[in-house]
Amino acid sequence: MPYIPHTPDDVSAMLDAIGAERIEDLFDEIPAHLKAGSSLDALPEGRGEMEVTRLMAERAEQDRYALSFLGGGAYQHHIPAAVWEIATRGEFYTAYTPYQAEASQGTLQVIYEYQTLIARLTGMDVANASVYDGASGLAEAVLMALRANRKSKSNRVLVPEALNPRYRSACDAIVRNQDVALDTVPFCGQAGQTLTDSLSKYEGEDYAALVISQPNYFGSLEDVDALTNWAHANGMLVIAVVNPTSLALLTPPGEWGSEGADIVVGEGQPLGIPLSSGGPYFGFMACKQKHVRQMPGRIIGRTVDLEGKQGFTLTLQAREQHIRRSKATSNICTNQGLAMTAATIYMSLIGPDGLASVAGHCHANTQKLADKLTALDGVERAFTAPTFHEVVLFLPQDADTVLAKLAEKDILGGLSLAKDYGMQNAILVNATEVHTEGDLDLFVAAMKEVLA
Amino acid sequence: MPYIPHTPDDVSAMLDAIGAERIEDLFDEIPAHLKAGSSLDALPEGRGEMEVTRLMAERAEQDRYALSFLGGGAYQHHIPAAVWEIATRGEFYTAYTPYQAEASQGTLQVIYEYQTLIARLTGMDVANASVYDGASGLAEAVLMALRANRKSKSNRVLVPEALNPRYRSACDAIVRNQDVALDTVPFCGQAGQTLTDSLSKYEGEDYAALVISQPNYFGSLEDVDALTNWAHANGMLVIAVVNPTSLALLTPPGEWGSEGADIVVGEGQPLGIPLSSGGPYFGFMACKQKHVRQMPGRIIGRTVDLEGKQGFTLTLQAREQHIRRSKATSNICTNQGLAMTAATIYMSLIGPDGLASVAGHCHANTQKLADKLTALDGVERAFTAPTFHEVVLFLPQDADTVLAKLAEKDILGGLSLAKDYGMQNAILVNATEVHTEGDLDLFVAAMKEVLA
Amino acid sequence: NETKLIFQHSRPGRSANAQAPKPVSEDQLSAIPASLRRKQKPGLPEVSELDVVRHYTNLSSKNFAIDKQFYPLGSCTMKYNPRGANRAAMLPGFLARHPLAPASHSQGYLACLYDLQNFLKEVTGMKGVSLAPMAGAQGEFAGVAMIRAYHDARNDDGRTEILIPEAAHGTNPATAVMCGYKVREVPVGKDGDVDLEALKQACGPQTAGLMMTNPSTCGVFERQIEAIAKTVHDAGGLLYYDGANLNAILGKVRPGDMGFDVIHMNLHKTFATPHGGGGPGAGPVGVSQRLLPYLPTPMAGLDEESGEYNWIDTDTLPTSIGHLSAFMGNAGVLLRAYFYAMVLGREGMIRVGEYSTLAANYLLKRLQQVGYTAAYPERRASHEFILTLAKEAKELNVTAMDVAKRLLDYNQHAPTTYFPLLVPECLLIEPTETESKEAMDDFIAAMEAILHEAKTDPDMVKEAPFTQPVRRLDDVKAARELDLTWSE
Amino acid sequence: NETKLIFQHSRPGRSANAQAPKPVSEDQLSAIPASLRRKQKPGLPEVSELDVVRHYTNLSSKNFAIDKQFYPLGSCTMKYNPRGANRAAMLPGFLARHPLAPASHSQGYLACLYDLQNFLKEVTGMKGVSLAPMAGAQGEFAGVAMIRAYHDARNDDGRTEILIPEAAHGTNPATAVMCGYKVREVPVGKDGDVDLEALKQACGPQTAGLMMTNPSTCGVFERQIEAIAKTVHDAGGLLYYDGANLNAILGKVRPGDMGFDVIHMNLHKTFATPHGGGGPGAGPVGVSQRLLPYLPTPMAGLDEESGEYNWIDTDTLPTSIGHLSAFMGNAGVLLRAYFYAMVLGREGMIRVGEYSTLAANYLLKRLQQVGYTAAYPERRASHEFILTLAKEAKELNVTAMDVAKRLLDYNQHAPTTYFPLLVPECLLIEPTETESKEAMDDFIAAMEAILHEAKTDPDMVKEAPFTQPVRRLDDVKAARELDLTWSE
Repeated sequence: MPYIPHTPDDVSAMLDAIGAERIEDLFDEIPAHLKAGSSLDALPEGRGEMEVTRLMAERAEQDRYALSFLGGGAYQHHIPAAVWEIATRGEFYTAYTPYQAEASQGTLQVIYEYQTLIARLTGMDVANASVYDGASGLAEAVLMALRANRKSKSNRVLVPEALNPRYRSACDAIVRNQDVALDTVPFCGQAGQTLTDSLSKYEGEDYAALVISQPNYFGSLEDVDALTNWAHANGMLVIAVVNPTSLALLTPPGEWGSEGADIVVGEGQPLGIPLSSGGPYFGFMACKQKHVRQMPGRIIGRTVDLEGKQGFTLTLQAREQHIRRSKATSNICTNQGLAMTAATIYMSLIGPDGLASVAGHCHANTQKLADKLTALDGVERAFTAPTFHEVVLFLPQDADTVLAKLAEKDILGGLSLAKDYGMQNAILVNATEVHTEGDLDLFVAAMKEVLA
Repeated sequence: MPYIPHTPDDVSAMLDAIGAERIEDLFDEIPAHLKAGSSLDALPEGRGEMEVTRLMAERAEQDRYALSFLGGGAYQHHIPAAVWEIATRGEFYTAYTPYQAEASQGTLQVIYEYQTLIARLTGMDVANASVYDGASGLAEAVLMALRANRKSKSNRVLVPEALNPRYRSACDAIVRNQDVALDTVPFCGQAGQTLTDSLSKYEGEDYAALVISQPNYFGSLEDVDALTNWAHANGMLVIAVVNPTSLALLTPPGEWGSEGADIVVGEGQPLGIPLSSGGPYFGFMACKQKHVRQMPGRIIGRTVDLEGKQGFTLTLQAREQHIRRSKATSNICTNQGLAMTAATIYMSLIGPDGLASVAGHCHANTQKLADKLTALDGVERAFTAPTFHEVVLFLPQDADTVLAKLAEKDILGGLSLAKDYGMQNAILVNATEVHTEGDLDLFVAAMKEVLA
Repeated sequence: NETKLIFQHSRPGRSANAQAPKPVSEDQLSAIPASLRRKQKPGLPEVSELDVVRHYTNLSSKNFAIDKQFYPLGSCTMKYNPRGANRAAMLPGFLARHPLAPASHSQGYLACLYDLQNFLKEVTGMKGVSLAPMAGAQGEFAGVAMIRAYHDARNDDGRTEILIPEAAHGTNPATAVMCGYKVREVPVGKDGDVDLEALKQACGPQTAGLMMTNPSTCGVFERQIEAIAKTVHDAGGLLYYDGANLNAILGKVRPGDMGFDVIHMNLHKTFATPHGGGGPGAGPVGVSQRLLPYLPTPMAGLDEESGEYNWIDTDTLPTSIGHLSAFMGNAGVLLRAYFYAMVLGREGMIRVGEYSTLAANYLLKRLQQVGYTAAYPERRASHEFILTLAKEAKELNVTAMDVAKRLLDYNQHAPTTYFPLLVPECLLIEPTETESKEAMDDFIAAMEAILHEAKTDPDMVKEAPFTQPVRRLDDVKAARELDLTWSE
Repeated sequence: NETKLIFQHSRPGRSANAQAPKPVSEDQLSAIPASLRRKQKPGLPEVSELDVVRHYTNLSSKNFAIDKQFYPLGSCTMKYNPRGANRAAMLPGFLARHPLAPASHSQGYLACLYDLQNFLKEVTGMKGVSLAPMAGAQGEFAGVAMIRAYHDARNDDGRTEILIPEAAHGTNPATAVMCGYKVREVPVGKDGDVDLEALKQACGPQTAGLMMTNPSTCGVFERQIEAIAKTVHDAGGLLYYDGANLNAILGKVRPGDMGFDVIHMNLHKTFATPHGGGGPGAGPVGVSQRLLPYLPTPMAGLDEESGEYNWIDTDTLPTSIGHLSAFMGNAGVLLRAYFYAMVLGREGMIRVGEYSTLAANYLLKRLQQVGYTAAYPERRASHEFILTLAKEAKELNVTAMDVAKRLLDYNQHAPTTYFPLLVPECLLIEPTETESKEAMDDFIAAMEAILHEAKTDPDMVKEAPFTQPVRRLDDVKAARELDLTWSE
């Protein structure tokens, strides 16, 4: 019996102790006609680890490495070997939420360090122990802003059109159940940015918050100072959505405008988490100290034990569902502990200069790639705004068709903007520190062939 | 500086403490003209983990999985994931020889368990903590037999021709430096076995030991009882060379003949160690209690601490080079600790029934493969003796040529016996529990094509 | 031994510099306006690779974990997490796949998802499954959002309430509120079953649905489940099954057959994926026929004709409640669950419920024998059960929390404490099917010893633990003098 | 807490049966004669997968390790073992390669070996390198066997002796004997250098060679190395370099330039491959021109024309001393060393000698300042150094072993004790270049505290350790009442 240790003798001894004859007797409180509704024939016969591993290895092989320039919210980065060799140690991998603090100081201290790292990276006061991912994190931030903005009575939030459309849609799917509306601020078609001009029409209206994405979905860098100041001047909180790698180079949200953003969320995947088909990643979430009691999710505090020794513990639990139930800040319980642990190790290994260097290479490589591609006939940059490590290009042909042809050559040449923005000929491309000059040239050569 | 933590401030502080101005000053005892004999220009510039990993991944990919039926002393087996996930935990991976017993009880208990497992598998009294591999282990066993056989004054040992030729050659390369001679007992060309008949001419001669390989290089099973009794009757010790997987099915050396073998060695690779181009593997070594003081290598004993609590420690160190120096039983120091740790975990996971099942599938699959191949025109079994999980087949064509053609189809179809035995048309093939019916059929189809 | 924080190892200029590429020149960053550039380095620690490896290796040793201890945390199903599942999910081909890679480059991954969807449908008796939710609570959210979408689609808009038994997990009421519902609690009787009369009175045209766990958090199977289902359905509400306790009945009885309309499963419980110190989990949802149109996307589909797998997304299922994350859920967790399901197979699934129930009933009986009080002594245990220490608290002044802390000194993880809230001084204990009788007997021996201590040397229990990295922590100080990030 | 043996978890019929295939029928085994079949099952434990994972995870926590502690074990070079090297060597393509796969299916692996051979040639200044030896001691064996082969080839058969300084590692004399030589020890002077006069007297027509380590095991550089080389060479002997201490001089001075004819390297020391609780190591050998014909096989070769790599084996190098193992050495260790060499590169190699020497000299100076006695106070430390506690042993009755054991209580691994034998009550201390100044300062603080304890509370030191899984063990009982395998 895979993973079940009991021998026939064990079973007899246990049944004897219970005073039952057969295991089946233990289910005698279940109405008989409900039982055995199926013999589970849709399931295959059990197989050993060897066979299942071989099957899965064959399937993994099917999806094997193609040369990829896909970004759109998940990015290829070098992951130091130490990150997952340590994160998958049984002590981290097979522990649960640190309910018994004395027997969980390892996990608790990791989270406290993680909170500190995220707060420092974002320039904020405090951070929680992670939420599911960047997109659902945005939904939590929107709901949090509604609670935190005491001046506003609105259930509306302003969201830029240039926000990652997958964030927009997941956020909407979550918050609309509480009748929260997300109103869209269009982007400037020339710059690929969200201009304060386009916000003027919302002046005087009651919105709880403005969402600012830096960079935005197009890779463009927004004028975050102006946007932040505008929002604050109009009684809104600012929710920043940021790429954590970029923060090694860019102004952290805590320093945006004159007062800084109020809530920061983002996708943690670039911090040491493999692409892995989209998960498990983790969403990070930080805020100003004054909003901490509105923040959802686990929060770890440093305290002392009864001998005065430093220790770490779950705190502010009165916000959480297991204590507050229907009055909780969120229903979140299990979050993304292991991914967050890996990210903590990653951030410690990469360090401030290392992260800046990674971000620098991402930026420089993407610039180089864009330069090489736009040297091809008919390929040009779609927007004028400066970019971080992603850029939109116009092709002389239908984007979906071109991408499909590139995929046949095992090159994943970017994401089409056709469906999300109606830009039929536009692709979003990304390069990071993992791409060599040779990789870029392979892409360009393939593109040239496809366009020819 | 990769893996070096010192900042310029650290270096200054350390030099100040030393009272030196520059690091170079610390080398002032080295004659100046000896220094800087080279600027090491043959070495490339250092690269990051990302780049080196990519290069090595590309090289690993070059040698990627071909369908293999190679054996000859190293065998494909399923390795449970738990084996290496635990063996590479830092506590095992980055500890050294347990010189400080109190701080090394983990490693020490693992070795004590390993010794017990090997002793039980081989049917012997005691085992050491491993030697380098099976072949060098045989050399150690030969030298040990010379010491242990007090009745013999000979420096000669009888070795079967059907012993793995790589064992023979490595053993010879080692022991010939002490003027030890290995005399060859031929095998029966029809049976593929070492017959006691062919031993009769050595009766009355002084040999320290007879080596018996079960199975032998051809996969044939020897009549170990008869051989053992013959050796003992003629004043020789018996050195058994065995495949550990086979011992789940076959009579353990400790029960061979009426007294059992005296020394047992073998290659531990089948017990959870990846093929990995030949290493690191480990040699296991066991013997009768009375010979334990002649056994080389580390040995762990169970004892008590000063509070009477069970503990484990290096023992019988008076045999070893770090104490006995030129009078030691061997120069062995570092052995194959990590591989032995992995094997201990493997043996615990697989259990007695599991190992029997693995051995059974190996045998059955090889039988099946031989049946399928010998159904092809001109392919036939070379020998009549029963086999374990390897078998010699005669082909209707030159073996090296056929194998090269199969390799072009990414099938490694066995080992040629041309060079080692002058059998130009013979191949040695192996199948294990990892081979599916489909794998066997692929091989047979390819062979059919090549022979056509 | 107090472990420094990683920041306390930091020295300016130190780095693990095999890990980062060489710096780029300022020139290469000239396209980024100076006004958007960070003025100061982010305060990440500056440490060597050895510093990091040693620090986190040592920190890890300050955790209890399934790989080290018996961990009978009730309602959390801390069963063995197969190492083979980890290896399979970490295969380079799976790790390198971008979530937005085209279907042509995703057939292997999609095949695993498609199979897993079908397995989960079969074991739960539901008509459709989506793997998208990233945790149990998100699965609950998806479930209630589907209930809402169902009523909305029928323009049945007076349904503003979700009914929840008082023993429910806190996520249930919190989820209902996140979906815009009011919560009405339903009392539970002394035998652990729902008060059916009270339920009948609570039901009405305002009832959107009922959320419940079965076996309940009282550790017993809800015997009136059919009557409950009928009551709620008759009132026009739907039934939500919280799969936290699915382990107890896997292969024995299926939520779909009990009448539930929508369920979530916790793969990190029932399907043995790791708990990771607090996640990631995965919370797939299954639905009955009438909720099929609302399943969250994306899901894996199969074109029977071409034999190719594809994504079912909002363009093909526009009635879906949509995406709940940027991509498609916790893929790596799903792969681990798929591995587990494949190893167990049909017979293995059936054994899960049987042996987890056997273990719990054995443990309960033996703990009663050594002197503990069961909260529901007349009932069968499911895969877990509740002890109440009300008597000990009153007579010996030793609480459930004291016993929990003392267990740590015996190298046993504590059970869940003080949940469900309706049982005073309770311990909720779940051994799972993967723990040997010997491991349970060690726990029983520890519990027996602690009860003896409580009577003869209560301070030993009340001041425990003594052997852990820290003694009991000052939680009040933690909440009053918030210290959530470190500063020099 | 005493950990049971794995056998004590065993129960008949229990198994980790996701790991084994289903049993075959007796029928399928009928080709094996009954007389050769085992009568009883081998006594492997019958345990569950969780039992195994938990048992060995818990056992691992009873070890000190570089990943957890400062580990200044002299002459063992316990530097950081890069995790990236482990990942690279464990790539599926490398793990799956059969050692006898044809060269057509081995180009990637051969390329790594070929490069590594060249790197090692360059850093040691030798003319050829073979990677075949599986450990330092096997490298020594190969080296002395080559010396023997050289003399044999010249029919110079009166050379029966190997000279060895008395401070040498025990492997040196043991190796000489394994190669059929007699050993003559050469005394070492008070300054740690070889007694050159004694060496001159010892040399003669019977001299096959001299084995020495430089820097020596006294932790100092042998300043007369050129005179020594001349003396031995003039007598017709060859010079063997024991590479145990190569870390000290990597990039600063090369054995080949010092006049050595043959050397071995310990990749598990100098090239940061893991020590693994006692191996595997790897002991490549390098030789001068005249020993090239005798290198052990196989080696990696390159056909310049085709660009293809190949194996150099005894068929192409028939004068070789041959194979020392069944296949081609500890491949996985070689791959890890290759990774390390590639990351360090040229500049990194030079830094190894510099910073390991800096660390040792710093540590020595500071330990002298806190009151310890250097064995060679007038000398520079190399990458390691010796303290002598002769004074403390005499005056306080506290020995080097006592200090070593007490260090464990301070969470510091002990240095090497009582080696080399010629220094009384010695501690041989090697910090390596990968330990931070803070880690060394913690060690210094512990050593200072222990010296204070030795003076004020000597029993605290003499009875140490107190904090480890066991107290001091009864080694006499272990050797007298041999208990080497467990029985019920």
